Amino acid sequence: MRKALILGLSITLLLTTFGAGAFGAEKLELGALYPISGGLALLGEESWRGAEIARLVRNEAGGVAGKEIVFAQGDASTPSAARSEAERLVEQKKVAAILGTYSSSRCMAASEVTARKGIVYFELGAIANSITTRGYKTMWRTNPTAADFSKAQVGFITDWYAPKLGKKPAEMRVSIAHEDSDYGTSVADSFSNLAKAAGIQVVSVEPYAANTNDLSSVIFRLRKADPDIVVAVSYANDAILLARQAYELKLKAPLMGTGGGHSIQSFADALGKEADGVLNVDFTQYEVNEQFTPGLKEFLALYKKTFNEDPRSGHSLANFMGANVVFDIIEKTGGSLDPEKIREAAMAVDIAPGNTPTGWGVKFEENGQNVMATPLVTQWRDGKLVTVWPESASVMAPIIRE
Amino acid sequence: MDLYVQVLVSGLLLGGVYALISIGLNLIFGVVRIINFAHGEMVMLSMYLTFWLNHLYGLDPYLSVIIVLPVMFVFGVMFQRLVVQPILTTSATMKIFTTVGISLLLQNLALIFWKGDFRTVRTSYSMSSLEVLDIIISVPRLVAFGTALLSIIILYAFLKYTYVGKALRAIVEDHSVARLMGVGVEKHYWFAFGLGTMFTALGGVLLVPFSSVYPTVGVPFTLLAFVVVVLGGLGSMSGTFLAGLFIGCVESFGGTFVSPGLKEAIYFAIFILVLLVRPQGLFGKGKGTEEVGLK
Amino acid sequence: MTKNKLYIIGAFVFLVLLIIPLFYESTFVLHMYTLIFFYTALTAAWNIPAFGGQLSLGHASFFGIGAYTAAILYVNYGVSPWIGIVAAAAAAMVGGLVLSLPLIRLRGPFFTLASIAFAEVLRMIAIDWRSLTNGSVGINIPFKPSLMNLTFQSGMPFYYISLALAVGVVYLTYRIRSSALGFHLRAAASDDEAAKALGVNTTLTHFIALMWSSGITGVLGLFYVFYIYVLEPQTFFSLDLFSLQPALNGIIGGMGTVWGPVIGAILMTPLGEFLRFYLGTIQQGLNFVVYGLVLVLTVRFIPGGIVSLLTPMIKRKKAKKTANLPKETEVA
Amino acid sequence: MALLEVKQLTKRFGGLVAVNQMNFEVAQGEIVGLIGPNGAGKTTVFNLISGILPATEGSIVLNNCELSRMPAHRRSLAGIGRTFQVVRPFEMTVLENVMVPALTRTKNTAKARKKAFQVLEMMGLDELAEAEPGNLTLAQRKRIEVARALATDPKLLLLDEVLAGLNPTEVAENLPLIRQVRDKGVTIIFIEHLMDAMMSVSERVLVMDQGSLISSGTPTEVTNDECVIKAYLGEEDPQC
Repeated sequence: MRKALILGLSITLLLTTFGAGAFGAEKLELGALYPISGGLALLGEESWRGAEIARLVRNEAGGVAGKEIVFAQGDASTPSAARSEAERLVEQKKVAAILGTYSSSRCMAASEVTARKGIVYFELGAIANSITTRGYKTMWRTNPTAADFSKAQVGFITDWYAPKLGKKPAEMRVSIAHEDSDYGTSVADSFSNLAKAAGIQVVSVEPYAANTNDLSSVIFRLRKADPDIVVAVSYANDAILLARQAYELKLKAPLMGTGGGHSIQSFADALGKEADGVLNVDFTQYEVNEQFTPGLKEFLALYKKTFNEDPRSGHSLANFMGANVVFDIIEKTGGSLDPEKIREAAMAVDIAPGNTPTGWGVKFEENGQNVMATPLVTQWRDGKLVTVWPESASVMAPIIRE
Repeated sequence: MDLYVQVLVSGLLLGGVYALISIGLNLIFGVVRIINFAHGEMVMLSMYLTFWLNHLYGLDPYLSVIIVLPVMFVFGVMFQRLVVQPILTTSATMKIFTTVGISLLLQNLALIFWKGDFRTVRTSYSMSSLEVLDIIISVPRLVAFGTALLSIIILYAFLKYTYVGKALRAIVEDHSVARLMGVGVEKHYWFAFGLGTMFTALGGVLLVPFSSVYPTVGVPFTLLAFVVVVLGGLGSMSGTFLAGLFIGCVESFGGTFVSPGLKEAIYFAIFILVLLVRPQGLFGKGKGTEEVGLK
Repeated sequence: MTKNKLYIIGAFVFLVLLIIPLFYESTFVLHMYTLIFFYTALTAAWNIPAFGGQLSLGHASFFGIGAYTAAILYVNYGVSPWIGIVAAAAAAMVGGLVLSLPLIRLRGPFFTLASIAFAEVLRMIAIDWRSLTNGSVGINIPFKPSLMNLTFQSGMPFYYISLALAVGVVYLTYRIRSSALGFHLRAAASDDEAAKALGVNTTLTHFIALMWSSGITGVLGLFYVFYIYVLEPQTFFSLDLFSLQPALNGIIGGMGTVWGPVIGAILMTPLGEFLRFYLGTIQQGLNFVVYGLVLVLTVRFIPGGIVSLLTPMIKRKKAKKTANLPKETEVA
Repeated sequence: MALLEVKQLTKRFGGLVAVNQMNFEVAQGEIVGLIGPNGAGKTTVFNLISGILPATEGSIVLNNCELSRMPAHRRSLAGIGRTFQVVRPFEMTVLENVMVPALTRTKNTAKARKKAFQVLEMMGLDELAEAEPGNLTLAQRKRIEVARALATDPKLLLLDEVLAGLNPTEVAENLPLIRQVRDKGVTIIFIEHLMDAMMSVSERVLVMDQGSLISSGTPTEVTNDECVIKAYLGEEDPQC
């Protein structure tokens, strides 16, 4: 027995040591790091699907620089798992770059690893500002940041909503309700700062835990603060709960979501017609002016073909767009993922808004952030999430429900 | 003033469901003396069952109790026979970890079979509410509260007036005395487990009209139910009911007047404090506590 | 196997571990080892109160307190983490002190529940108290490589640091177990009342054990945050990662023994990682299903942990020694 | 000057009076037997003196030192040693079992080990030092129980049925140990159901019934006491 145990332990240690065999490469292997288990699994997987479709399409068309693209998949179920997985992808799978990640905290942990190893990291979906403000030379992000979300929200409030109410921006009262993980907190902070800078009154900020089963206390606090509009930053479950209880407890102010929680189909399913009129600011969704988003229709068809259902949110589209940008950059370097060559190729990209499936333009700043990506304001109308603002992308005009 | 009444009503309604879920735990914990970390997963399973009955066959959530309760009773009995029975004689640690393992297992089986989507059942009454003197009362929550109250009264009567109920009460109070009195203690385990699971499941069913269903939905309920049971006192049904309402109100008032992000922290802190000062619980008589590790 | 032979094997394994990084450039392998050593130390620290039969599921609280103390001192006040060790240990011990208050009256399952609640309360406070902890956004350790800053370009220094921590903590638990404290803990675990009647202040004994355990866990929190660079409440006060995991390692290896935590950490850490990337990517959640099964089956069939599979050998050896004694007949 | 003075000792569990107004003294060097029918409260008296249970009322004075408010472990340090009716060895070797109490007197494990060996030798258990108590006979385990109590260097030793369950040979072997321990200067109170053994060893006997002390005196005096006989036969007698 004892011998068996010692043997077992030695085998474990040996496996740990040698299990990490090298991988031959005529292919272009990229790490695809998303949370595909744990609490963020749903949208993590949705995000991965977008990148996967981009990969399949590109391979059918001959790959990148003549090489077939292969994804080495990693599961960033928690921030520390993200760190482990980044290590594993780089060291064991020998990937020369990683793309991902949907979740900001996972991206932060994983990209700390790649930055120190001088490996390129492409973020296609996480929005925390800090991802591209750390000054890492190997960090690139194709999607808009939390600050861009806030800009869109503030813009909508000052340009459309305040005039509609017949108020000046300085008379507008805004409350923020946000889930209290890093995602909700940083987005809420960013909005709060921008709103104040625009002269809007932020009358209350209500953080709450996303896994709760009752948000009545948040609603009571919001009722007390009596805002003109409530900006909510939520995951999926709490977005539903907040909207349901806001309706039940007769919160007067309309809700404006920020990102995934409010644009996922289950939100509309859960609320039925009461979802009507809920605003949201998010990545490009599917009910959008097609002039503004060339390639979106094709993406929808591909999605249906590949996964046999309709997309559950716009995350897949954003990752599809981002992955394509990444492949184009790699194409230009001739398949090299050397950080310097990537930098040279990336800084040369210049696409005006309205020319990609998300409608986003592409122009990178020194810090690796795409400054031409802007989120859009959408609104639930008859069970569909339609783009309502800005006008160039909208298919309907926004309404305020009584 | 209105706000205080509104917050109170809201807390009481919430507390009703907490009480129901905790009553199930109290029965199981009291009789079998096991800390079941998979308790929240029983809530989760009953919620999924309700959801699927509605989704596939259009069965109203409230009507689905006819199916969900018996099924979950059988599930509870099976759980006792297959999982708990073999570890009864091991240490508390082993019991805790077996149920932690089961909880992990059930959560992830749910993830595999039903995916991580947030599923909801929408009924005509899902978001309807009454307004009485400016106080808003959510209908599904009121139904949940009323049902909780009613079923706790029924359980109370059952424990008080039937032979099996009396035996269960004797076991909760003191295993060895019950044994001396000729009560077959182990014989009642499966029944207590089934019954406890059934009440927990009823709590789950009542949650469905106003709460999403997803694989980890039960997680917060496990610790919450323990807090309620300990505050209410082991073996005390009325204590558990009051403690459930109390925790509901703590959550509601704490969330509204302190911070929504700290509402759980407040009742956990109260829990630790009560363990410190009055381990037999706020409403408990302190019976049977010695055996399970309270002095 | 004689004691000497065991020492030789131990020394050999240690030497091999010392030179592994010289042959392996792959930092993934180093990372896996670092994690194993790290969890070995963490489990061993968790195991100290377990000598006395106390099952804590709240060690994340000490871990988080230590990590936050050191990180805040370093990031806000420029205090070197090496000095921070003292502060981290002290702060975590204050946490241990608070948790030990209920210990005066609680035993067994109730202590376990109180410990979970304690860690949860701390997690929520860390989220809420933004001026101190920066809330959920957390604290980043700036990348300024130097020994004083406990920040390194390569993974190798942390490999040795974590190896030293593992060896040090395991040795410490070995010393504790064979000291008066260890005897009294084991006596209290086995029969609290009998121990008291023999003059053992069991409350004080449990308290001292918790102090050692919380202090060490706090220091480990410090090293972990400088290893992983990012500090945020969901991870550092995580029930799964730092409360359940060490307990799980300890139980699967053998709770309340010196070598149980070592075996548990060596087996479970790679298992968790391998399962995640082999099964987790095939089917969401499958890895946790296997993990849950391993847990349930181990508890069911090897309740004493893997270490208990070894003890029959030792017992048989000892039995041989006593076999030649006249055996008295039992009547009871 | 009495070594132990017990005054008005009372223990109530809810409505039940387990020990009622007990008064007695034990002199230095005595061997005192404590007898009574089942449920008389004998073990409760031991629990009260050793501090396992808190007394509801009354005082317990050992060597002019008031014990009744002290926790159990301090009473042990003050000089009270006891055994339990149901043997409760710790899950460790015999030697380690005896080292536990020795280590409450010294922190030095080497010294404690030496001390434990001495006690084991005295109890004739030295050859079983490395054995696990679980594998031993009841007689041996009972001796471990005594050895553990002795390793605390008690002034007063409370022995709770150390002979129960042993066969006649074992009783004969264990009996002299009691005197031997006393000769080392340890005062002893012991509970025993084996009347012959009890009477042959004890110098004085206390008799309890339903929580009260109903008689005390030399073995012969007690056996002739009518109250005692009736108590054992279960008859009520208002005079007793």
